[in-house]
Amino acid sequence: MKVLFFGSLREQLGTSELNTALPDGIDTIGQLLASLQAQGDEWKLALGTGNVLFAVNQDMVDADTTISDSDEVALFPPVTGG
Amino acid sequence: MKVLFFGSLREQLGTSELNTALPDGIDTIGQLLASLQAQGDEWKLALGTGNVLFAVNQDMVDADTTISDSDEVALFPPVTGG
Amino acid sequence: MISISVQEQDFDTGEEYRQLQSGNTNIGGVAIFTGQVRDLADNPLKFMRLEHYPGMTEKSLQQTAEQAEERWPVIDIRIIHRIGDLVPGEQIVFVGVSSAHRDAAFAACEFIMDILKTSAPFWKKEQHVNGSSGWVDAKSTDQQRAERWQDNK
Amino acid sequence: MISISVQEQDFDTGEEYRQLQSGNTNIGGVAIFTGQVRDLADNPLKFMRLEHYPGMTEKSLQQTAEQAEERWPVIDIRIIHRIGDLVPGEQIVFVGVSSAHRDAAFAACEFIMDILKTSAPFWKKEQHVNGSSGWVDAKSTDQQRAERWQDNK
Repeated sequence: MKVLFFGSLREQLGTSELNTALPDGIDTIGQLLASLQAQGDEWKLALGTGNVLFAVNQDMVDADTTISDSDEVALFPPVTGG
Repeated sequence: MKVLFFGSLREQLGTSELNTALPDGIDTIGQLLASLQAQGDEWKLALGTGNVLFAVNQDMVDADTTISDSDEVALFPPVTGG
Repeated sequence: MISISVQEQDFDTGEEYRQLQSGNTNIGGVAIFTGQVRDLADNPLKFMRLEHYPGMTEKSLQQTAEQAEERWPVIDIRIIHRIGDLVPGEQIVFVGVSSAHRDAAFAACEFIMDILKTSAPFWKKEQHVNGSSGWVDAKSTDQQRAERWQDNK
Repeated sequence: MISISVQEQDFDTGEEYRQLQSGNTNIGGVAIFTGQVRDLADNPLKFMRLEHYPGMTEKSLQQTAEQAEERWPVIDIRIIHRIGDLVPGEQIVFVGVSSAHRDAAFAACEFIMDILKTSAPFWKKEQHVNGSSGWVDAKSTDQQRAERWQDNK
């Protein structure tokens, strides 16, 4: 699956896109966030703020939204346009 | 004193301006309105609608505002700009 | 700064916007409203005649703009209102407000329009294509919109 | 009709207004908001970098405009949002709404700005004259302004 990062998250992680298989036992985007935090201290710091928004297939969603391997998933900080 | 009429009032009365002395016993603009209605049927019809607004010296005022001979007084229907 | 104009000639909304927006980097947002002559489906309009009370109209608009300045942290306010004969599609009124913040710009712009509608001495008479004509009545909804600013202090 | 654009280049607000206003005699009013880069008194800004999520940003703005169309009787909606590096004084966003009635034009324009601020995927990073830089935090007041549209149905 494709996981995109934007804004300060992209900068902190040093990456804008992750291509990875959906890990076993991960059903929701909230669970994916938790599993990504386990990748290392840098990931835990950037993604463990409790202030991460989720999009699945370019729609803003809640943490308990289920995801599949074919989805385009995005994680980003609160938006600041306008 | 100068009494100005605007909009449909001006049209109904066929006059935009009246130069007259402030009648004896008239203290307020509401009383002036009542005395003008006594000038004839046409005046009664135009000014007796209960829907006349008042201005004294170019400020919108209430019926009980006192007026003097040197004031610029105006009577007009509800405004419809914008 | 407040700028008020009551005029027969048309105005250029793009140019009015530039007057409000350019060269001041304290501005965060500009809110604009323009009104235009709307045609009537059931009784097509030839033109609308706009009458005003010279002197008082300008004074009323100035006071409304000053009230907006007191209530919200605005930077500039520009009000233009046309008089005379206007055909459907023509611009009638421009109200523009610049501010550091969008909430103040929006609120002041809407406030000015609502107060203008019920306080500024303008009167409209419609001339229809079929030869009939009639003065436009004031709307009770406009009165209600103006009154809500008394509560929303 | 809805028109959405996310673009690097500047826009001409006067021309956008003409696109909204001209030739339709059913229009009674046009409400416009434009936002621009505001300088910071305490830490002067060199430029603001605007990042977006290509595809989702356009989709989000389109959905917000469609929600406005469902809630109010609007005629046309135009939204432009810039991305890239913008210096103080430059225009960031244009939201324009035409309608038969001013209340609908005002409400839809303000609604779109409020929802855009909290839902459209844009992020801002400030580059200061002194060499420092930092991401702009989302404001809780923007969240509150967006939430009031849930009550004011």
